[in-house]
Amino acid sequence: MNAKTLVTLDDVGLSIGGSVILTSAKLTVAAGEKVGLLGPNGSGKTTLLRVLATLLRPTSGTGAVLGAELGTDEIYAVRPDIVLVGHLPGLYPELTLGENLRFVARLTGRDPRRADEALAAVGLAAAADRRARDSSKGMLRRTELARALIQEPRLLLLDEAHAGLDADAIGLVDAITGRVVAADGAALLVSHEPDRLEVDRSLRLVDGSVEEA
Amino acid sequence: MPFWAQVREIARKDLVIEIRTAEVLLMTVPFAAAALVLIPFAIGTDAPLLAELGPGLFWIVVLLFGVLVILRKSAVDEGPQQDLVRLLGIDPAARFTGSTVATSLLVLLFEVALLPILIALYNPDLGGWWWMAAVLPLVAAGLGLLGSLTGGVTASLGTRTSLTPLLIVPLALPLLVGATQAVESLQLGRSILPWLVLLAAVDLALAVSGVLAARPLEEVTT
Amino acid sequence: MADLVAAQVDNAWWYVSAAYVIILGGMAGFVAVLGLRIRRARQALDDLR
Amino acid sequence: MTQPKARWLEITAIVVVIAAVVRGLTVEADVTQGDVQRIMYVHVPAAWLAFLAFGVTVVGSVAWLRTRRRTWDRLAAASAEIGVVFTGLAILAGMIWARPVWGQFWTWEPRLVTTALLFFVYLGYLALRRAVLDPEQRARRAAIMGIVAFIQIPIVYQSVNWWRSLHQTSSRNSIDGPLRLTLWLAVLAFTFAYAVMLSRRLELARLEDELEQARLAGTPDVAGAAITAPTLEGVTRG
Repeated sequence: MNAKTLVTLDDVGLSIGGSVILTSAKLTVAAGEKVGLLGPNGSGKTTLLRVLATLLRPTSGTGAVLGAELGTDEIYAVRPDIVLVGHLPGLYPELTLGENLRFVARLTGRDPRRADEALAAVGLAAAADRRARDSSKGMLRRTELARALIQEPRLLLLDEAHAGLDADAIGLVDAITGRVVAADGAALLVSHEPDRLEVDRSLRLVDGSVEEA
Repeated sequence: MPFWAQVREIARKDLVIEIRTAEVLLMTVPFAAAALVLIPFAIGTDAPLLAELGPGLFWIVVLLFGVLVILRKSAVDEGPQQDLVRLLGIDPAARFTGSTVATSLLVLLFEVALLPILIALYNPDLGGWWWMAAVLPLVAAGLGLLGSLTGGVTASLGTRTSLTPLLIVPLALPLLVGATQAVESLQLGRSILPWLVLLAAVDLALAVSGVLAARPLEEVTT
Repeated sequence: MADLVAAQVDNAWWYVSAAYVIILGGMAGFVAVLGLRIRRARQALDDLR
Repeated sequence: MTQPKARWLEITAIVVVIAAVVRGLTVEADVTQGDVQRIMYVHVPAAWLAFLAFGVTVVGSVAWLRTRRRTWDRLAAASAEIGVVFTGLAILAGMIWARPVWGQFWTWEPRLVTTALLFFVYLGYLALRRAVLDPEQRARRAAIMGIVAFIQIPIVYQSVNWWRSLHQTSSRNSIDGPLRLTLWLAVLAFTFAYAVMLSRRLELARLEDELEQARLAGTPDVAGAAITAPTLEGVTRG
């Protein structure tokens, strides 16, 4: 594997509970790349992101993420370097936005004070003590982007990258993916609005396999 | 991050969430207390009888209603929160231990909250009551461990709330035996030690299986 | 003490046959049900092909 | 249909079981307990085979966690189901024996209580299996539960033992000579019966897996196939 290759999937198939999600996904992402992922509703984009996040084991084929072979115990070591922002917020509703981020910071060995900086950076300095359950969808989304600022991942996976974000926040997505890419990481963005994506190249997920768009 | 620091983070997160929803304190404790009030209506309100049965009833209420503490919402991460915790790279054993510590503390709180109600209503013999300081935590730890194990196995299943009690209750028998016999030996003036050893042995066996099962348990919902 | 009671049981054979019937019948019944389920599964498989 | 090997196994099992039953019913009566003792020749082996079956479930569970091969999960499941059947039968036979000997169907005797609890533990195990649809997930959850349950068994047993004990310590001590031989023959017969059940249950599991796969192969429903581009043309206006 090329040293600068962060993600490879080779003929990865995946079925869950009898339904086939991926048939033979082939994919390579190099360091410094910003890749868009397109595809119709229900085509398995979210599932593909979870495979890349090492959360789902492929049922066939092989793949490696950040040098860790999928389906082996190597994945545990690279997980802290991956940030997945799903379309449901990975936040505890009963905790405040600040507490949620401090939880992440402490567990990944970052300084918890960075939580406040990151919240300020995404324009939520005044909302740090607000419970996640009382926050709007856009605020939750911004908080999750703040999580990427704290963790500084080598692989950033954004599902529905622009969903629920206003014009300011869309600029934020570009800024944060830009930071990841500049630090020799890679970003994968799922979107329904290809023209809003500022990416190096786009992939399309059709019939369980990946094509260049 | 060191193992025990991770454990502390997870346990603290669980407890903060639990304090804010107050599920155990405001719902489960009153429910169990109501059961303690109701039982004499079924078995009679004869004072010596109640004093004799009291301790046994206490433990059976702790076991059966304690299942509700185990099943509380903050006990298992599901969906995006689970993805988050897994991606933070936490040692699965630390996660298991952390949520077990939280559950055990809540079961202990539950026991301590019920104890005065039992004493007031049933007027049991309080000889050697200080031994409770050892018995209550040992039982709480056992139930917490059993809860994390079975709760992990049934995570995100539709039938979780009915399946988990079925898995817990038969396996909780040694805890029930240890707790009730400890109290009884106190009253009969016998040694309580064998029963404490039994409770500790149960806790140890469950802890070992939990730590060994932690990694496969974590992959359960993928 | 239990054994003294047992020695005086006069309808012992009734209990013995009940136990044998239940255990042997239970095992045979289980095997038969398995056979039935196997046959049904085979049939379903043939129908699919 | 049945493979010749399985056929031979079944014939042998039937022969041995018949031999054991005949021997159990005709051997001289026990000195102290009389004819009721004959129930032991089916009750004890049923209980032993239940333990053996649950032991095989643990082996299957551990092996699945190590190799992730479907066969091991099928072995664990099949053996647990048979174990539950044997446990239920052993309890029933034990109760029938207890009625004349102890004067009641149920006593709070350690081995009885432990066996009854085992019955519920493995009912829970089977319920857990039924509750999970995805085979991989089912295998994983069941494997963990199978191991945890088995680790708990000796503790459950020991705790009930401490709690109260009025059972004869071991049935083997009270019988000797021809009676003991009868018991061993019965154990052998039940082991053959277990082997027959296991091979049938495994065959069924294999067929069910095949069936599941055949159904999937019939409809290659890749994700997204259920959704097509929306068209409003077919929609009539009211």
